[in-house]
Parts: sequence; C-alpha cells; structure tokens
Amino acid sequence: MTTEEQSQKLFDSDDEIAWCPGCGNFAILTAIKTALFELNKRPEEILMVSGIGQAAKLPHYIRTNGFNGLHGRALPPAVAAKIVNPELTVIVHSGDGDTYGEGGNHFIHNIRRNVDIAHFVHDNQIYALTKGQASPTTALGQVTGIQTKGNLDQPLNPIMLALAAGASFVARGFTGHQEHLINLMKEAISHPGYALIDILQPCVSFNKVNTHRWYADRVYELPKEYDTGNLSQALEQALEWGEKIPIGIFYREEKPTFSDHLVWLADRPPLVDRVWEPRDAEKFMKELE
Amino acid sequence: MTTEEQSQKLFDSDDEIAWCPGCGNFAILTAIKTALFELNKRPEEILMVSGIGQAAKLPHYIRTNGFNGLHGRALPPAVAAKIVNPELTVIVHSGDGDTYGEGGNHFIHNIRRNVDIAHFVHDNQIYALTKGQASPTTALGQVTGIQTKGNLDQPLNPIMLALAAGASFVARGFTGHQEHLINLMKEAISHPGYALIDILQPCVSFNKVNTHRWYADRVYELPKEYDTGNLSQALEQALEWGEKIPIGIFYREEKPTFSDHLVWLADRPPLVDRVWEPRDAEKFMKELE
Amino acid sequence: MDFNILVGGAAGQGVDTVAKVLELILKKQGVEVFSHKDYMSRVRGGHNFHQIRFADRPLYSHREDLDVLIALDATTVKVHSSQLSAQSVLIADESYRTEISAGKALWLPLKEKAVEAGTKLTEGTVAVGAVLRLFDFDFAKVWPVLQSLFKVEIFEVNRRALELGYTLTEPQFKLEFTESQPKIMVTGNQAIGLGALAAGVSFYSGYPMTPSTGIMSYLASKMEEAGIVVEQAEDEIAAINMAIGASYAGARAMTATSGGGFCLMVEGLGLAAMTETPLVIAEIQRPGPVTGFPTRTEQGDLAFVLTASQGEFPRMIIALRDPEDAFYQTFRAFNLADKFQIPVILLGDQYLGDYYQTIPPFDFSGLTIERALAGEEVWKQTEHYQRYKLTENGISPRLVPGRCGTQVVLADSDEHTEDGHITEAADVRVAMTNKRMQRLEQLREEVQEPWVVGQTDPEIVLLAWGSSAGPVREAIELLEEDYSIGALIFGDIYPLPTKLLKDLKPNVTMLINVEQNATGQLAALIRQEALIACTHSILRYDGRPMSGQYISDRVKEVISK
Amino acid sequence: MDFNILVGGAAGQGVDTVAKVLELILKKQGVEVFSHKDYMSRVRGGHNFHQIRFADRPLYSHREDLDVLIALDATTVKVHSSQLSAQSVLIADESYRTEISAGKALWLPLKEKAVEAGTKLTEGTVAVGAVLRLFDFDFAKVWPVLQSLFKVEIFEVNRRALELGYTLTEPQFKLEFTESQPKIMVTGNQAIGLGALAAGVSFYSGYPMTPSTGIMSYLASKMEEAGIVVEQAEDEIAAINMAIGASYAGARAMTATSGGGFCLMVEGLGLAAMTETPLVIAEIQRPGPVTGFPTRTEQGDLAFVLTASQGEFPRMIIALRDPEDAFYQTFRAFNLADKFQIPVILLGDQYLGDYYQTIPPFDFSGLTIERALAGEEVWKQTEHYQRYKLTENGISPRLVPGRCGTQVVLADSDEHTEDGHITEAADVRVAMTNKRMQRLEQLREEVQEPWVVGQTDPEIVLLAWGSSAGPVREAIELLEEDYSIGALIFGDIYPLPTKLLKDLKPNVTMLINVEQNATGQLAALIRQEALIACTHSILRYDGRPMSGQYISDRVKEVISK
Ligand SMILES: Cc1ncc(C[n+]2csc(CCOP(=O)(O)OP(=O)(O)O)c2C)c(N)n1
Ligand SMILES: Cc1ncc(C[n+]2csc(CCOP(=O)(O)OP(=O)(O)O)c2C)c(N)n1
Ligand code: SF4
Ligand code: SF4
Ligand SMILES: [Mg+2]
Ligand SMILES: [Mg+2]
Repeated sequence: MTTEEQSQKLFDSDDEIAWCPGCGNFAILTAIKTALFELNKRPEEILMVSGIGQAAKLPHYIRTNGFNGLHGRALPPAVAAKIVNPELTVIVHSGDGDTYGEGGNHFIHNIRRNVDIAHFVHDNQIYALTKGQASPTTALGQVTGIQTKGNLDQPLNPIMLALAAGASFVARGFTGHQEHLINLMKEAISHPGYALIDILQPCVSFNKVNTHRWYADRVYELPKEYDTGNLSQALEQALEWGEKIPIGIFYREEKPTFSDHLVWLADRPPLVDRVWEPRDAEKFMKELE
Repeated sequence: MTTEEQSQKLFDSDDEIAWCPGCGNFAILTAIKTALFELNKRPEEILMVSGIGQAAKLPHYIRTNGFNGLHGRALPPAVAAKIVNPELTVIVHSGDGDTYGEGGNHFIHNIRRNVDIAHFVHDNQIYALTKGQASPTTALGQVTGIQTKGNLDQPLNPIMLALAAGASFVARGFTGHQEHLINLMKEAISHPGYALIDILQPCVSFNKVNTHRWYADRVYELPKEYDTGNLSQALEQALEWGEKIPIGIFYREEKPTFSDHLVWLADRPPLVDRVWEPRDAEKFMKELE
Repeated sequence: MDFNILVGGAAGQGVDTVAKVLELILKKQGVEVFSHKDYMSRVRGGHNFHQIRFADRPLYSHREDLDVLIALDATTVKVHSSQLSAQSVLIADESYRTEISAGKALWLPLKEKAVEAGTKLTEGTVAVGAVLRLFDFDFAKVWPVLQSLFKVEIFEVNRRALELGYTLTEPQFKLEFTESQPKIMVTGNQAIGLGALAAGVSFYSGYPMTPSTGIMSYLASKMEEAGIVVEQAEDEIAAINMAIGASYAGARAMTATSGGGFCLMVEGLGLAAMTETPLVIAEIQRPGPVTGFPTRTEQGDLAFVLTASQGEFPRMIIALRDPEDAFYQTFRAFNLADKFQIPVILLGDQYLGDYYQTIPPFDFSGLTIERALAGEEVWKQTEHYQRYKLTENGISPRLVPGRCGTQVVLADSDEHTEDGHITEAADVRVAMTNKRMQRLEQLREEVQEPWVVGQTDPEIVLLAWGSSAGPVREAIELLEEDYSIGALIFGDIYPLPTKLLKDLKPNVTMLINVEQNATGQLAALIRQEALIACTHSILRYDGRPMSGQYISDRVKEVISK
Repeated sequence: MDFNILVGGAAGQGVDTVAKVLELILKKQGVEVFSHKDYMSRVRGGHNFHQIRFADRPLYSHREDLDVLIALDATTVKVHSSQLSAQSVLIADESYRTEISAGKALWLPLKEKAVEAGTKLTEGTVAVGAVLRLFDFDFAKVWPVLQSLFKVEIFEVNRRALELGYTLTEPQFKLEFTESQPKIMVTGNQAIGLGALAAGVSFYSGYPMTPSTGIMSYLASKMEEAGIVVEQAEDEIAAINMAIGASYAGARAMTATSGGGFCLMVEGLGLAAMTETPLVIAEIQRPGPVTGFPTRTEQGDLAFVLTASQGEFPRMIIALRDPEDAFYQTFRAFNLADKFQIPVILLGDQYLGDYYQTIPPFDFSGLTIERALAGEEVWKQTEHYQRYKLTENGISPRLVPGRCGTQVVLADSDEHTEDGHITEAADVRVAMTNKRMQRLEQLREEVQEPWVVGQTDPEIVLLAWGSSAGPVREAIELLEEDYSIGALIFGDIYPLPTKLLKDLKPNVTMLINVEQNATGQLAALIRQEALIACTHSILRYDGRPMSGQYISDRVKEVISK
C-alpha cells in the first residue's frame, strides 16, 4: 500500500462526499490525510474544526474528532479546545470567505494569540457554497451573480495580512503541487504556534477565472535558498501576485505560544483533566468575610 | 483671534465634555476643529461618525453632523453615508478597542473599499471607558484588571496592518505634537480615498505605562526626505516601535476610490438626491411577463 | 384542469434548466403555473427536484401527487414513483428501468436521442419534448421560449432534442383552458426586490445567505438601470450598519438575510430603533437552529425577530404571504419605516422565496412614495434643530444631514436628549422611552387585519401566517364542502392585529394553528396578545413545505380524533 | 435600627473609597449592610453616589430617605438634600454651605482637616471620621479595616484624617445590635463568579461590557489560585464561540456580557444548542436599546433572551434574585447545562451585579459537581460512537474528544445524523428536533417554583422576577400589616414554572406585575405560558432601581385608584 492508501484507510470517513467532481478540495483532503499519516497521528488525537462553506465540510470527510461550527467562526472554538486540551492536534480547515470575510476579526486576533494550531484555508477566491459571489480574495472587477458590475473592493493578500498581524508561520500552497502541499502541512502541524497555509484551490463550478490552469501557469515554489527567517523579505515576497505566484513558506519564527504565557498552569494537568471540588473554592469566599 | 479660537467658535458644541482632565482626547478635539477650520469646512458639510468608548464621544463635543453608533461599528455607517452623499466630508473618530478590537473586520474590509473618508483612531492602548482592560494595541505582559497575569496576546501594529490590507493613506500622529497632528489631519481629509491616522493618545486614568512622557520620549517625526510613495519602505518603517516611534505619513498612494468604480452613477445626482417614482420600476416587471 | 409535473435529478444535471423551459412554455401557453423547487445544499450530485403544477385557475400551492414524473436519474424514480397514481406517466431513460407500483412507465431512449440531437447534455430537453407531446402542446409558442433561454450556439441542438423527444410519446392528457389576461411569473424573492425598487430603494448592503440571496442578486442585476448601489458587506453586522448609515444619510436602504445572518444584525436592529433611522430588513427563514437545513423551508424565526435586541422599542413585522403580497408589502414597509422612523422586518421563507407563481401584473398606479421628511419650515428655523424633539405623536421631524441648510443632524445610540446628546437623566429617559413606545400604539392602529378565507362564522378556524397562506387557502377549498371551516391568515404580525381574533364567534369549536415550526409560534403570540388559546395545532418541521392537500389531510385527522 | 448613609461626589473624587471604608467598618461592627452604587458612564466628573444602609436585621434593598448625607461636592448637596428629613444630618465641607430644607447641616472644615492630615485627597476620610463619631463607633474595629484597605504609605495619613474628622462631630445616633453570626459581604457579580468557581469553571472567555465586567475581573483575579484560564476575546462572537469550543473539549466553560454583547452571542447560543454543548452565559442587563444607559439598571432583556437565535431549541433561563441566589443558581446552572447539554442563561442586572449585601456564608457542603459525561461503557463499545444518538430521554451520551479511547467525537451545526454528519433527510430532521425539544419538557419538571413571600392566599398578589426580589420582599413587609398581600418572585423563568400561578386562589382581586421595564415582560410571558393576565402593573424604566419603599408607595397608588 502507498502512504496515501494507508492514510485513506486510517482516516476514512463513511460520509458521502458532496463536493463537485474535479474540485480542488479533494486534493486537500488527500493531502491532509497523508500528512497526518506520515506524522504518525491517530484519528483520536486530531481535532478538525471548520466554519461553513464547501471547504468547511472537510471534517465530515475524514475520521477524526470534528467540530463543524458557524460560518466565519472556526478559529475561536479551535483555539479554545487547544487551550483546554493541549494534547490534541488542532487543525482548522475553512474557506476564504469563512476565514477572511465573515471571520476576519478572529483571523487577525488569533494570530496575536499564537495558539499552537494549524490553519488551512481553502482559498478558491470565491464563495462557492452560496453559488459564486466575490470573496475577500476575488480580483477587483471580477463579475459574479452579485458583483454584476464587477467586484468593487480590492482583494486582500492573506499572506501579507498574516505577516502584518505577526503570524509565526505563513505559507501558501497549491492543490496542483500535492507533494509540496503535504510537506507544507507537515511543517505547519509541527510548528509550535499558529501556522497558516493559504491553499490555492480551484473551484470548477464558480470561479472560471482562477482555474487550475490559471494557477498552474503562475505558481512557482520558493527556492531552497529563500530565507524563511527574514520578515522584511517575507513582506516583500508577499507582494508578488500576478504573472508569477510564489508558493512555500514565506516566514517562520519560533516565539512563545499562548500556553507558554500560562505559567501558572505549567505544573498542572491540562484543563480537561482538572480535578476540582466545590470546597476548593471555599477559600475565595473567606476573602469576602 | 487665533485659528484655534475661531475654530472653537465655529465648531463649538454646547454639550459638557465628560473626559478626564489631562486626557489626550482634548488635544485631538482641538486639532480636528482647527484642521476643519483651516480647510474652510462648514459644520453642516461634515459628518463625524463614531462607535462607543471615550474617543467615540467626540461627535458630541463638536458641532457638525454626527452619528454615534455601536461599539466597533463606526466604519460601516460612515462609508455608507459617504456613498449616499459624496458631498459630505466624512470623518470617523474612534478608539483602538472600537477600531481594531470589536471593529477589526470592518477595519480591514473598508480599507479594501477605499471609500473617501478619514479615520482618526484615538489609540490610548487601552479600553478606557470600561475602565482599563487590554486593547489590541496593549503591550504583551501589561497587567490590567482583567489581564491579571499580564496581557497574553501580542499587540497589533495598526500601521502594518493598514499597509498590508492595502490602505492608500497611512499615518501616525501624537497628541503631544499638535501642529504636526493638525497637518496630518488636513492631509488625511484631503486625501481621496480611505485615510488612517493612528493617534497616540495618553489616557491619564488607565494606562500608566504609555503615558504622555513615555510617548514624548520616543516619538520622532519622519524626515522630510522620507518617501511616502514606497510601500516596501513603509512596511519596513512600520516595524519600528520601541525605543523610537516614528510619526508622520508612512504611505500615500492615489488609487481609484470606491465611487470611481461606480461608473454607472457617474452622470447621476448623488443617491441622496435621487428622483424616483414607483412607475420607474415598472420596466423591471415587464421582464417577468 | 390541474396537472402536476415533477422533474428530478442530481445537482448539475440540468434539472433547473428543464424546469425553467417547462415553466416558461406553460406560462406562454397562458395557463396558471405554480412551480416549487426542492434542492440540497450542494452544487453537484445529491437529489434536487421541481414540482411544476399548472391549471386553468389560479394556483396557491404545490401538489404532491403527480401526473407526470420526469426522472433524470435512478434516485428520482426511486424517491418519487410513490407519488404516481394509475393515470400518471413516468418518463425516464430506459437505463433506469425498474418496477413501479402505479402509473404508466415510459422508459424512453432519452440519452440516445440526446446524443443524436448533438450532445448528451440535452437529455432533459428530450424529456421536455416527450412531455409536450403528452399534452399535445402548441408548438408555435415553444420556439420563442427556447430562443429566449438558450444562447444561439446551443439553441439548435436543443431544438432538435425537443423535436426528437416529441416523437417518443403520444398525447395522453387534455389541456383545457381559455386564453387569459397577461400574467407575470415571479418568485417571492423577486417580488421583494421589485417592491423595493418601486419604493425607491437606492442602497442595499447584504451578505450572501441562502435562501435570501435571490433578493440581493435580483437587485444587483438592476444596479445600472435603476442607478443604485448594491454592496456585498464583509459580514451581516456591516451589512445592517451600512444600511443604517445610508438611511441616516437620506437614502432608502435595505438589507436581507436569513436567520443566521439576522443573529448578527440584532444589535443593528436596535441601533436603527434607538437612532430612529428607518430601515427595511427582509428575513428569509430556513430551518434552524444555526446552520440547520440551508436550502429548506421553515417558519421558525417569528419568536426570534419579535423580541430580538436588548431593551424595548417599536418595530413592525410583516409576514409575506405570497409573491403578490410580497411586492405590495415590501413597498408599504418602506413607507411605514419612514413614517414611524422604525425598523420594519419582512418575514419570508425559502418556500415563498423560491417558488414561481403566475399572477396578474402589479398595479403601480396606486403606489406613492411617502418619505415623511421634515421640510424647510423645520430647518430654516433659527433654533438649533433637534433630531429627537419630543412631539405630541412621538415622531420627531426628520432631516437629512447636508440637506438642511446650516443645521446639523446628530444621531446617538446612547440614551439621549432631544439634541441627540448623551444623557443620564431619569426624566429624559422616561420621556424618550415613552416617545419611542408611543409609536407602537400608533402602529397598532395602522396594522392590517388577517386575510379571511373560507366560510363566514365557521366552526373550525385555521390560524396561519406568511407563506402558508396559499396552502391554507387551498386546504380550505378542499375542505369547505364538507366542513364549516375558515381561516385567518396573518400578514401584519407585530403588532398583532387582534380585532378579527376577538370577533371570533362563540360557535368556534376548533381553533387550529397551522405552522411550519415545532412549537407553534403564532399560537404563542396570540396567547400573549389576545389571551386566546388554540385548541389544536398542525405543525410541520421537516423542512418541506405544506401543500394544500397536506393541510387538508391533517385537518381531517385532527377532526376525526 | 435601620440607618442610611449617602456619600456622593464626582467620579475620581474618591467616593468609591469612602463607601468601601464605610461598608467594611460597618460590616466589621457586625451590622447588616446593603450598599447600592449609582454611577455615570464616565471616569472623572459627573455625579456618582453610594447609598449605604445598615441595620440589625437582614436588608433586602436600598432606601432613599437618608439619615446621613456626605456630600463631597456641591452637586451632591443640591441633588440629595431633598432626601433628608428632620432627624437627618448633612456632612459637607463648609465651602459648599447653602440653605437646606430639612435636617441638620454640619458644614465642617473637611478640606482644611484633610490638608492638616497630610493631603487634601483625604477629605472623604475626614468625613468618614465625622460620621463614625455620629454613631459613636467602636474604634478598635476600625483600624484593621483601614489597614486592609490602604497601602502603608497612605495608611498613616488616612488614620490621621479619620481621627481629625472624629473630633468634628458629636454622637447623634444610637447603634443597637447584638453580635451576630459571621457574614460575608458580596455583590451579585462576585457571587456569580464564586458560584462558577465552585462549579469548577476552568475556562472563561469574555469581552468587557458594563455592568458584566465585574464577573470577568473577579474570575481573572483568581486565575492563578484556581488554575484556570480567563481570556479576553476580540469580540463577543469570539467570546461565546471560544467558550463553546472549550466546553466541547471537556472544560466547564462560561461567558458573560450585557445586552449589547449578548446580541453578538445570539448565533453562538444556537450553536451551543444545536451541537448540544453545555454552556453557561450570564447576561447582566442594563437599560437599552443598544448603548442606552451603560451603568444603570433595567430588566429589559427577558423577552430578548427567551427566544434569541433562529429556529427552536431548549434553553434554560434563570433570573438571579440576590447575591445568595446568584451563587447557588450559578452553581446549579453548570449542572443543568451538563445534564441536559443545553445553554443556560443567567439573567442579572446592574443593580444586582453591583450592590453589596451582607449575607450568611455560602454552604459548600451540599454542592456536588455533576458532569453527566458518559463513561467507559460507551467509549469502549466496538461500534463507532454517535454523538447524537437517539435515546429515550433525548439525551445522547456525551464524550470528550481525546479522552475516549480510539473513539472520535463529531459535533455539527447543520442538521445532522446520529453520527454528527450533515443530513437533508426529513425523517432525521423530525427525530432530531423532537430529541432536542424533548429536553424542554424534562426541564419543565426540573424548574423551581417562584419564591412565595407575604401572606397565604392573599387578595393582592405581586409578580416579580430577578433582582426585584429584595425590594418586593421589603415592600411586602411594609404593606402586609394593612393589606392582604403576597408575592411570587420568579428565579427560574424559562421554562416558566406555572404551578403556583395556576394555584392562585379565586379571591385574588389584584394581580400586579412589578418590573424594571416599560412593557411588562414577565406579564407577557405569563399570559403566553399560563393564560393569566395581570390586572395592574408597576413598571419603572428610568434606569434607577426600585426600592422597597418605592414599590410600596406605587402599590398603594394602584390600590387607591
Ligand atoms: C452567518 C452566516 N452568514 C452567511 C452564511 C451563508 N454562507 C454559507 S457558506 C458561505 C460562503 C462560503 O465561502 P467560503 O468560505 O469561501 O467557502 P467555499 O464554499 O468557497 O469553500 C456563506 C456566505 C452562513 N451560513 N452563515
Ligand atoms: C457590543 C458591545 N460590547 C462591549 C461594549 C462595552 N464597551 C464600551 S467602550 C469599550 C471599549 C472602548 O475602548 P476604546 O475603543 O479603546 O475606547 P476608549 O474608551 O479607550 O477611548 C467597550 C468594551 C459595548 N458598548 N458594546
Ligand atoms: S462548488 Fe466549487 S468549491 Fe464547491 S465543491 Fe464544487 S468545485 Fe468545489
Ligand atoms: S479614562 Fe482615559 S481616555 Fe477616558 S477620558 Fe479619562 S484619560 Fe481620557
Ligand atoms: Mg471560497
Ligand atoms: Mg482605547
């Protein structure tokens, strides 16, 4: 059996997949299963969290713990679950609309928290589940069923934004570079702290501009020599989007994670295992006497 | 009479000011009145929009049109009002919590819209009205009534974030450099498109770290030679925060504003003056026959 | 004459196109059409279907028993053949051949003929041809429809497919109808959009959410012609706050969403009320809680919108009963919002939003836009303008910033003085609360009593609201021969008009609320507002709309218990 | 013995410190204290005051008529001297000298003595000294209090100030009380926090919002000692979604906010319900709509929280009646949330949240944490675990991810199968809705009937809820000599316990709802749930809390009409 086949077996869900044939999401599903398998993870050690959208259906299509929450709200429950049980490997899968649109505020502020989770954005530059409206990454001027006169708002650059907000791991992947994507995922999962991969994911049904071809013609992998420790250079590199689109790790830095700051919990069991009796709070009442 | 006195007269509100004596907000209030006066604006041409917080009380303390809305939600009504009536000079005054915390999503996405408004953030690095909790710009580790073990989340850099989101005018001011601030305001108001000034504003009651002294010892004005048209350099410059803190215009670029994209309205009166009869919609019904 | 055709298949198989072709051909024939769509929350695969009903008299609801079943896949045969009766016909490709329990199965070479026509993608069109023959349709009226629907490149192949299909069957049903008045065919969502356009909406901000998105895309398609702005917001919070800002600045503004998005608009709803900024919000319901059933129908949000947002303030809630009502009520909502300076919520649902119905054209001649803005006499006064002036009727003269000379307009979300400044005074608070709530009392006088359907002074009274109007009306038609039965169907639902309720005769033996929810939300409101308790209730909450037949059956069940 | 001292001044003048010193000294003397805070939404200036009442018997509410008025500025003299009676004493600096209509004015050299003590900042402490002398206080008990409140650097100067103040007056009032049981002095917000700690809360996420912030800062002050995480979220949406994630992952989790923040939590509320994740939310009300009166009190959000969020699902709402109730009910809320896997909302308000009351220490011995998690027998089974298994009582065995062997736990916001997978099936929908709503029926059996106060089988019955409990109880005490009167005071408010309501005797002539809102939200709920209509109502909505005296006066008014 290949790794992929073995991973399929271990992480296979019995749910029927509702994505369109040809959708880039399949490649992401395969990649994450393979990455988890290669990292020797077990289904019960993983928690997949998502919002709502096509991408966000992923937790149903893999056999791990899963929390499929609200549109735009994947990050808050994900980081909280990780804080409560640091032994879980917490991974967020969500769409570009989910993450950068409805969920934009959580995106920025959870970068600040630097909780040790991996965040994989299926960036098809469109709202797919709701049938093709502009997302925050849709190009200026692109026409859709709602942007009938072309998209009026300039697109966000998720890489730039993550870097500016202080993310400790920022990468871009492409569903067409499967091995590369698997490796990125493994790096992101292993990175201590918040790790973002913005994954270019063709939507065959609603984004007729940013097709597989379109991406394939433009993406190139950041060279080996690229220094992932240089923030200024990363910002510069992140500006590149157009004729050529770099994929790979733009920036990586080891800095204290959220739990590193919880020094008072250092010698205690994870919150999920906290042992507590009502009487243990009695001392606080004494202060009110 | 000095400009300041004249401006006071023109823009004086009869509302009692509820800020603490010594608060940096007074300097901002004087600065905006002076800037508007020097720009020859009339009260009825101006619309001041705010959220909720100490900063957000400003629309009450100046005689102009005013919309004091919800905490975190100053930008959406502001840009909409501007779209409906482009003849209004629309200015948002709000706090760091209001803008970057509760309102973070609107901050990013309204930068994308590039509606022609000015946005003045009273950045006291604290939630003042609610009595001193950490804001998104409070330093890591700073102790407050809620951050009893020190702030666990690394601070945002509003300048970086605005640049990364694609803002067309990004500046930082300081209440202690009044003339400089007035000039920044005039530039921001005159800039076609979204213009941000993050204003360092000491809160004498709740932020005992970032005091007037603390800022005064650190800020320096970006030199005349500084090229405001260079994004990469602006990003580099924006990283500077600590021993020295630059103030001034980091970046400025003329690009199409939101209304420039509304080509189909180009020859029409502003929406506020739109003339319309029910019968004008009858043609749309014909399509359903 | 009353026929019902179901066309079903997987998403992406062209079910929508087949339905569209049939609906339009039928409409052009001059019959009345009612076409209801049942679809899943996915883009490809799964099982979607349309039930296209047509008759020689107005139709108010879909039907479940079929005359013709067009199955574009095996699932459709399996799921729907139980809806066939002895006289019905099943049309499907021969590859799906199986046993069916009733009706005549025509296993036709649909796929083969499609290939023959030029591409296997025309399988549905071949089926349409076969159906047209079943009804012996007037072909002259078919071509223009095909031409309007298909681009030139594919018109020819579809024409061929249709003709090939036509040869596969024999006439079986008889069309009987007289040429009638010109009609429009419209969905609830389109009617809401059109009502808003008629009312002069010029600013719409929204965030996509099924099943409300149709309103936004309809308006977006008219942006240029109408000269308006339709902007997609970053989230629903922005959507409502933008609409409020636009309205404050003088535009007629609107937003729409479904329950989940409405959750995020709740604070903005209060803002509109507190700042006394007119606002129209359409809430197109789908089954909750939260994500629930994204593409299905329910009337589960009435209780929610009734009291959404903290504190107390006047609001008006109008449940839309059918596309015609949707048009006129949307228009009225803008006038009411302006008159009372309040938020007005239009409650629709997926059923109403998506079904197509033929109805008489809207009458624009009776419509007048009433902005209720204060005039020069207010802004030319020498005193400073007071946005929240205490007046006898609780309505403060409203001016628009930048359009009132040298006056300025200050709006505020805190408790405020007449000037709009923040206050902490107890007496001002009481005066302002009374001023706000006073308008609720005026609204009580403005509200329209429910539609009355069925017999006068009946013994059995059905109580319904919103999109159940059509199905209930049809149920009454089915029942009134055998029972003393009638119905009150609420459109204006808050403040609740209670006159007709209180006038109910003592001879009422059964008072039955008929609702698409699990708890009976209208019944609860009636208990609260009129102290009247229903004796029975008919509730459906599986996400599927009630048909007239369904309600009629359930009423009989209730009666016979 | 029942005395009432008001201390007032501008924000930033040390009014809070004076109040704190007095409250603690009084408590240490062994008297019962009830201290209520009235403050503006600003940090400096304006007008704030505390009303500190003390007596030799339990106190349930504040009082408005004063025995002593300490005015730290001229505004306080102006605003409050009307509350003085012939026997009262006013203490203020001589610089504020003016005419007062009743009582004895002592215009003392407070500022001068403060400077003499070392700094003019001690003006308030000088006044405290003067007051202590008025009551001839036991000084031995005063020093420890001062020492506990002031840092060493400023203790000395405050001690001097107190002594100097003591020399300025003569004994005037007589303290009468017997040494009593040890007491605790606690606010509602602290009691909620402590109840949560006792219940084992280990994750709290919130966003600051007056008047709920006290809960968060109380818990934050115990982070280290209790070994928990208190995290400030970027907004209320994050706050509730984080709490849900934490609960899903196995922690006892909580959030708190006020009405405006709750608006943003509405969708999250539905998420907790749909995913069947236990959650405790405290909603500490303030007057709305929207920003309203940030620092004042109202009971205006009951109707809102009753039906907040789209669709239908079980929830439990408990109105907190006093700090003692707040503690026990918060504890209970966590057990109920776990038992029924639902969101439980605790409704408080600014009055309850901020007033200090002396009460007997809480009894921890009767408290048991009941997590109601499924055990090994569930996760060791060979079949795959089903998070939403259909069971007889509608409660699915709950497991925690990563703590159940090789099983995995899938939670979903869509309508889902027993496995937690997205479904579109009508029958599953019905089964899942029934499963969810079934627990509401069980809750109806779990709810606690309202407190009964006053006479048995009274003719006049007051109906109240939440923080009006104390004031109503006091009003009954004032009225029961002259009238046949009693009250039902609701804590559990949804599902509404209706037994006692329905048991009301036919001799009830007046049924009066007493509420801090403008529309009578409890009365509406009672009409809806019990078909009982109040005959009269007493409503206060100026942001100020009702005292026992206030209610008693209003009841008399109602009776005499
Ligand atoms: C509060 C709320 N608003 C709107 C929606 C409707 N909605 C569902 S998915 C979606 C967009 C999804 O886009 P994206 O996140 O890019 O995912 P994709 O489908 O493209 O994978 C929207 C707007 C919702 N479910 N909830
Ligand atoms: C929805 C909502 N959440 C919370 C609050 C409470 N609140 C009012 S002002 C404020 C913080 C203000 O901080 P900032 O914006 O920095 O303004 P400042 O007072 O520092 O000028 C908060 C949390 C609110 N009014 N509404
Ligand atoms: S609509 Fe697009 S994103 Fe969704 S499943 Fe189909 S191809 Fe994939
Ligand atoms: S609390 Fe701080 S920000 Fe607010 S008015 Fe006082 S000094 Fe200014
Ligand atoms: Mg997408
Ligand atoms: Mg601030």
